[in-house]
Amino acid sequence: MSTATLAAARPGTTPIEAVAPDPAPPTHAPAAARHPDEIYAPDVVRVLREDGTLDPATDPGLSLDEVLALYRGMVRVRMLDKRLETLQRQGRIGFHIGSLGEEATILGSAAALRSSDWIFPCYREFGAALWRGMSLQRYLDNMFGNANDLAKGRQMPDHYGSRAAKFGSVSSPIGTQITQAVGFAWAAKLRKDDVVALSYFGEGATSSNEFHNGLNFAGVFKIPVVLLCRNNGWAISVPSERQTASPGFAAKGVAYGVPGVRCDGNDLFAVVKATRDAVERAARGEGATLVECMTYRLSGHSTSDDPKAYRPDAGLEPWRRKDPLARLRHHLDVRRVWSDAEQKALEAEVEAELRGVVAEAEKTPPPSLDSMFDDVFAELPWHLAEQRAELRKGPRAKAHGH
Amino acid sequence: MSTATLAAARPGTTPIEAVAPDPAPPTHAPAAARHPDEIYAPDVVRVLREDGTLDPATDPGLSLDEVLALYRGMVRVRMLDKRLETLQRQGRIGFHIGSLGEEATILGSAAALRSSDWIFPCYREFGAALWRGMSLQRYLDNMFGNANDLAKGRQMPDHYGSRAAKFGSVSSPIGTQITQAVGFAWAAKLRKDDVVALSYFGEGATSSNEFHNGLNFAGVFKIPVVLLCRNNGWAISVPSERQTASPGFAAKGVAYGVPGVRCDGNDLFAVVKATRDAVERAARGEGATLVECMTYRLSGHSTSDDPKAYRPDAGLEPWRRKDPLARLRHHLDVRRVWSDAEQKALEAEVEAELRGVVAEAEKTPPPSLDSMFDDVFAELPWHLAEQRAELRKGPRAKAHGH
Amino acid sequence: MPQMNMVQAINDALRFEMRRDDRVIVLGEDVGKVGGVFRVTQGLFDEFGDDRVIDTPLSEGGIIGTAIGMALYGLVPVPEIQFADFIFPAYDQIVSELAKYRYRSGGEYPCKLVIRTPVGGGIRGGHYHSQSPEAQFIHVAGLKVVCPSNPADAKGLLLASIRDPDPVLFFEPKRIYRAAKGEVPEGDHVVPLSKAAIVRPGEHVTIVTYGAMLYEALDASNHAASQGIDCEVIDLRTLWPLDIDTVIASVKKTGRVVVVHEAPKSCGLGGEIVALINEKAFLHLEAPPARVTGWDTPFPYTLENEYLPLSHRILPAIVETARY
Amino acid sequence: MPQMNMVQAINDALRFEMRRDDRVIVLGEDVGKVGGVFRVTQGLFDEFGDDRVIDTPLSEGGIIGTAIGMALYGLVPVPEIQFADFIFPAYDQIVSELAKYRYRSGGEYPCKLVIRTPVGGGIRGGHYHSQSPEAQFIHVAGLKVVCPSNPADAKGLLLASIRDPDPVLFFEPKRIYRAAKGEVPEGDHVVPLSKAAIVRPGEHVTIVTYGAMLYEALDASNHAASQGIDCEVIDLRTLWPLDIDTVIASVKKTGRVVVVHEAPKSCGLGGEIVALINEKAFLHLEAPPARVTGWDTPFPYTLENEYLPLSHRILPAIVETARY
Ligand SMILES: Cc1ncc(C[n+]2csc(CCOP(=O)(O)OP(=O)(O)O)c2C)c(N)n1
Ligand SMILES: Cc1ncc(C[n+]2csc(CCOP(=O)(O)OP(=O)(O)O)c2C)c(N)n1
Ligand SMILES: [Mg+2]
Ligand SMILES: [Mg+2]
Repeated sequence: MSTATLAAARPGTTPIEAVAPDPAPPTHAPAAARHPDEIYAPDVVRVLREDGTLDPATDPGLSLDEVLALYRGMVRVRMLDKRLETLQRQGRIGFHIGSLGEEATILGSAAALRSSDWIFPCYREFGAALWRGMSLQRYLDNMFGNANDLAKGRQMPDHYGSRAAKFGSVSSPIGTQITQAVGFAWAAKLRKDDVVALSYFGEGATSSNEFHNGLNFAGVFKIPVVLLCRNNGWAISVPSERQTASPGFAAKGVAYGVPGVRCDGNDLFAVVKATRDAVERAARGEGATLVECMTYRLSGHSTSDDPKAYRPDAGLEPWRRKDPLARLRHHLDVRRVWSDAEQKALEAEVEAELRGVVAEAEKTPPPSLDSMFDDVFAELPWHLAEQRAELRKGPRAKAHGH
Repeated sequence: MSTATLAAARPGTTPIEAVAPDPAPPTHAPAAARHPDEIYAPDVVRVLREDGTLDPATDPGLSLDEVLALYRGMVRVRMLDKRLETLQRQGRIGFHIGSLGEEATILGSAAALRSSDWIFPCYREFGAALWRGMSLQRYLDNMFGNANDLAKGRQMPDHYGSRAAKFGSVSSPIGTQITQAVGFAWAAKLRKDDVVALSYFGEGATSSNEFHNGLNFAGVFKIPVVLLCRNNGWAISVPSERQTASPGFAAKGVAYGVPGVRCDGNDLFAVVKATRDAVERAARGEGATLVECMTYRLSGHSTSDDPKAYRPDAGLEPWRRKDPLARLRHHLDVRRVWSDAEQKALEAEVEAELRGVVAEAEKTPPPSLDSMFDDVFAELPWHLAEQRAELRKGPRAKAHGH
Repeated sequence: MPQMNMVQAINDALRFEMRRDDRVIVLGEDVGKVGGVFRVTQGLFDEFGDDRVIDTPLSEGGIIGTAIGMALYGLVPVPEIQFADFIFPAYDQIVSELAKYRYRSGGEYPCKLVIRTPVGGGIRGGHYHSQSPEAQFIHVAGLKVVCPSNPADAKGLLLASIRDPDPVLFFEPKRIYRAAKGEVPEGDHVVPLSKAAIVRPGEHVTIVTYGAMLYEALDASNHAASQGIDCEVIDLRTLWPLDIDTVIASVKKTGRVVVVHEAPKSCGLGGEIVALINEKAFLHLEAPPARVTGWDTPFPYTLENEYLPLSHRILPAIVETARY
Repeated sequence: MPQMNMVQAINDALRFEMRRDDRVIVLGEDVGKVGGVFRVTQGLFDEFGDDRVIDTPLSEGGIIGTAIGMALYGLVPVPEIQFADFIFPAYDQIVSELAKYRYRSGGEYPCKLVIRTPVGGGIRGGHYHSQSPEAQFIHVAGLKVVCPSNPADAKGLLLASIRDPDPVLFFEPKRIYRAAKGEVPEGDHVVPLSKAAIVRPGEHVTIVTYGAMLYEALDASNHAASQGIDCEVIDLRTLWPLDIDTVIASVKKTGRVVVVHEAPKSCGLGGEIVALINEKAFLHLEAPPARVTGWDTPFPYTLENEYLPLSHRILPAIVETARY
C-alpha cells in the first residue's frame, strides 16, 4: 500500500510551469548561431538595410501612415507581452505565450492580407488578431477566462478566435490549423470567392503530420493559401536544426510543388513583401506559397518555460541586435518621422488602455456553471441535460482563477 | 420501422470485391501517359538498353549466376501471381494483391541487400520475401490462412512476416512501416550493428503521415535506411499526378535532407544499382536514401479491383512494351545464356512446385479455436481466459474459408 | 417504392442531397471516377464533377483536416474514409479539432460535416478491414455517431446526419451493404437522429443492437421464440446520443437485457448501455445485463465467424438471461 | 527510505532501469537537455548521453513509429508524449500497429515498449493539457494501461511496465506530480501489474478509482465516515487488464459501489467496471453502481474544478449509494 502523504496530494492549483530550471550548462552549441548569418543568403527577401533605408528593388511601398500604424501596433504588442508576463508572475492570469522578437513577422504578415482574407493561427499571433480588429478587451477577457471571453472561459489563455476579425480558433495541438486553412481556402476556391487563407505555424510544426497533409493538398489542388512558417529557432527546447535536416524550411515546399520563399522575419518590410506576393499569387489562382520568416524567439517558449535551462543568454546577443522594433524605429528615425515625444505619448496611451482592459477583464465574473454544457452540441442532448442538472444540484467546488 | 428483407441480410461471405465495374468511360487522361517518357530524364538511373546490352557506366556488375537466379525468381513470382489470381477467382482463397509488372523493382531491390539487412514491407512484395528465403509453403499457408500460416490465420492473405527471412510483418494501414523501418535501423545504429533496413511503399504512401515522419527522423538522425518507393503510377484508382504536385517522388527527399534517386524500375540492373548504392551509403554511415523505382502496375490494384473502371486498357500499351521480364529475357537472349527449352523446364518446375504447395496449404486445417486468444498478450489475462472458455463452451459457428 | 440495397440507398441519399444543396461536397480516396471501392459514390462524379466529388491523395488526415476547413467556410463536406480501420491517421483532427470546434470557440465556429465509413466484419477482411471503432468516438464529447441497419434507414439517417448541425460519424455496416435489401422512399426521406427502432416487440428479454448484428439478433430471437422466449429487439440506429427512453422503457418492461455489438467488449458501447440501465432501471432488473460482443482480440481472418457475435452466440445469452 | 514526489520517483525508476539495462532508451520532445517540460527525465541526458536520451522532432507519430521499430530490433524504448492530449497524432501507430504486432505476426514479432505521458487535469491546462484518454486505449486489444497514484507505486509500476513483455501505456497524473509525496524504496522495486491496492478498507461502500482522484475519494471517504459510512477505497493502479478479483471481492462484501474517474463518463472505464460488476456480482448489489466522472464535455479551463469529480461531488454519490 501507498506510503504517500495523502493530504499533501490534494493540491489546489499547480501552475503548469511548476518546474525548477535545470542547473546543468548546455552541452551543444545553440541554434542561435545559425540564423543571423543565413539571413544574408542570396535567396532571402530583405528590404530594410542596416543604414535604416529601404532597398527599392524589394520595397513593398507601404505608405507612411501604414508604416506608422504598424510601428504603433508592434509597440502595443510588445507592451502587452510584458504586461501579460507580469500578470502571470503575479498569479493573476495562468499562462501567456508571447511574441517577443517576432513582432515584425506577425504584424507584417497580417498587414499584407486583404480584408477578405482569413487567418488560421497558431498560438503566438495575438498581434495579428488585434491588427485584424479583435478588441483588446476581448483578448484580455480570454487571458482571464471570464464570462466575456469569446471562448467562454473554456480554453487556456491565448486560445481565442474571432469571426469578426476573420481570425480562426486557436488550439494547442500543433499543426492542425494548417490543413484546415487549406480546406477553408479550397472551399473559397470552389465557391469562386476572392478569399485567401493564411496559416501561421512554427518551424517545429513542419514536423507534424498536418504540415505534410496541408502542403500536399495545397499543391495538388492549387489552393489559394499562404503557409507562413515562423522559424523562430526553437520548438520549446529543441533547436531548429534538430527539427529537420533539410537545407531550410522554405525548401520543404519542393516536396509538394509549392514554391518556398524565405524572408528576413525581423524586417517588417520584407515580411510584408513576401506575404503580399504570396497573397497576390494565391488570389491570381496560382496556388499556395510556403513563406519562411526567419526570426527568433527572444523570450522563453511561454511563461511556463525557463530557457536558461537549454539556451545560454550569450547566444541571444546577435538576435537582440536584430530586434525588429529597434530596426523599424531606426528606419523611422532616419526618415525623421518619429520622435521621442511621440514614443512617450504612444507608450502612455497604450499603458492607459492596458490598465483599463485589465481592470475590466479582472473584475468580470467567470462563466456561468450552466455554460459548461452549452456548445458541445448545437442543442443540449439528454445526457448533458442530466449532467447539468446534477451539477446545478450538487455542492459547489472551490473556484479557482478568480 | 425498417422495410428491409431481413432474411436476405444474413449473408454468408461477401467477397470484398463484390462490386460492379463502372461502365462510364474515364474522363481525364490517364497517368500512364506520364512515366514511360520520364524514364529517359537525365537523372534517372538506367542500365539495360533497348538493344538488350548493359550501360557500362552504371552496370552493377552482377554475375551471370546472379542474373539467372533473379530471372528465375521473377518468372516464379509471375507464375505465382497468375496462379493466386486463379485461386481467388475459383473462391479457393479470399484475396490476392499481386506484382505484375513490378517484378524487377521487387526482386532487384531485395537482391541488392546484404544478408544482415532487413525488409519492412508494404503488401506487394512477396517476391522479396521468397527471395530472402521465406518458404513458398509458408507463403501459401498465409494465402489460405491455415494452421501453418506464420500469422496463424489471423490476417488477410498477403499479410505475413518471417523473422527467418528478416522480413517484417505486413499490415494494411498505409505507410506505418516506413517510420518503423527508420526506428529499426536507428536501433541498429545505436547498437553499432552493421544492419541496414529497407522499407517498401507505394507512391500513394508518400502522402501518408508516416512517410513524413519516417523521412524526417531518417534525415535528422542520419539513419541507415533505404526508403524505396515503388511508383507504379496508381494508388488503386488514383493516378500518381493526383498524389502530389512535386516534380517527382524522389524529389521529396529535399524536404528532409535525404538524397533522392530515381531509377527505371522495370530495369532489373538499374534497381540493383540504385538500391545497392543506397545500402552502401547507409552502411558507410552516410544516412538514408529515398529511392524511387519508376514502374507500372499492369494488373488491377488487387483481386478486388477492376481497373477498367478508371483506366483504359489502351493506356497500358507503352508499359506492356516495358515489361521487366521481357526486357530481362531479351538481355539473356542477346547474351545467349537462356533458351526456350530452359524456359519450358523452368516453367514446368515452378508449376510442379506450385501444385504441391497449393495442395498442401489447401488441405491444412484452419487454426484452432483456442489460438484466437493467444498472442494478444504474452500471457493470457483473466478476461481472455474467460472469453476463451465461453467460446469453447458455446455452439460453433459455420466455418468459412475451409 | 423502389427496392434498394444499402449501397444504392446511400448513393441515392447523397445524390438527392447534392442536388438539393450545392454546399454538399464528397471527398476521399477513390470516391470520384471509380465511385468508391464499394461503389457507394458511383455516378456522382459524372453528375456533379470534380469540384464536388473529389479524389484525394492517400491521407485521411488530409481528407478530414481539409473537410474541417471547408465546413468552417460554410460548405457541408461528406468525406469518405475507405474503411473505418483507416480512420486513425485522422483521429487527431477528429477528436482534438472537429469534436471541440463549436465548444472551444464559444460558438464562434460550429464545424459540421459527416464522415461516412464502412464498418465491421463479414467480408473476410481480417485485422484491418473489419473493425468497429464506434466507442473510440462516442467517448469523445461533441461527436454524434450513427449506424443504420437497412436501406431505408441508411437513406433517412444519412439525410438527417447531413442536415444536423453537429458533426456525425456515419458508420455503414459493410457486411450488409448488398445483402440488406428493402423498399426505400423516393425523394426526401428523413429518419430522425437519436430515435431507436423497436424492430421486434416482445415481452421477455430486450436485445439492444445495431448495424449488421441486428439480423443476427433477430435470427436468435426467432430461435428463442421456439423455446418460448419472446424477445424485444431494439435497433439503436443512432449510437450516440442514444435513445435512452426507448431502451429504458423496454428494460422496465422485460427486466432482462442482452446487448450485442461487433466491437470488442471491454470499454465498448455495451458496457456503457449496461451502466446506463443500472442507473435508470436498477430495480427493474431481473437478471444481470449480458453482453455478446466481439472478443477482446484483434479481428481475426480465418476465424471471423467465431469472432463475431452471431446468432449462435446470441441465443445462449438470451436463454441464460431469460432463465436467470 | 528517501522521500520523493512522483516526478522524482519516476525519474529514479528510469535512471535505475537505464543503468541496469542498456536496451532502455528514452525519446520524445524536450526530454533531453531540458529534462522534459515537467522535468521527469532531468539529468538522464547528462548521465546517458544523446544516444539514449533523445530529443526528437515535433512528431508524436515519428516518436512512436520509430520506437516501435526500435522495439522490434530488441531495444526497450520508453518514449514520452509531452501531454496525453497530444498522443493522437500517434494513435494510428499505437492502435493499428503496436497493439497488434505480436498477434498479427503469430508471435514472430512481439513489440514491447512503454509510453509515458502526463494525464488529467489540475494544472489549469484547459482542453488540451488535461484530458484522460485511457478508455481510448483500453478498448483496443493488446495494450496494457497503468496509472499510479503515489511515488512508490509510480516507481514500482514503471519498473514492472518496462520489464513486462507487452506494450504499456503509462499515464502519469500530473495534478499530483509534485503534490503526492512519500517514501520510495531505493534500488530495485517492482509493483506487479494488474494488482489493485485497497488503500482504505471499509464495509459499506466500495470506491473504485485511480490516479489523482484517489485523494479525492479518500477525502470524500473521510467525510462519509463522519456520517457513519465506512468506505473501502480501491486504487486500481493497473487500469487494464484490471484486478477484477479485488474489485469483485469488495463489491461482494459491500454490495455498493461508486466508480470515480476524471475522463468523460460515456464509454469510459467506469461503464466497463459497472458492467463487469453486473456480470460477476449481480446478486450482491444492494444499490445501482454509481459513476462520478468528468462531464461529457471537452475539458474546460475556468470551470475546471466544477468539471473534475472532486471530493465534493464524490461524497453525495457515496451517501446516496449507501442510503439506497
Ligand atoms: C501535437 C502536439 N505535440 C506537442 C505539443 C507541445 N508543444 C507546444 S508548443 C511546442 C513547440 C512548438 O514549436 P514551434 O512549432 O516551432 O512553434 P513556436 O512555439 O516556436 O512558435 C510543443 C512541442 C503540442 N502542443 N501539440
Ligand atoms: C491508411 C490507409 N488508407 C487507405 C487504405 C486503402 N488502400 C489500400 S492500398 C491503397 C493504395 C495504395 O497505393 P500505393 O501506396 O501507391 O501502393 P500500391 O498499391 O500502388 O502498391 C489504399 C488507398 C489503407 N490500406 N490504409
Ligand atoms: Mg519555433
Ligand atoms: Mg502505387
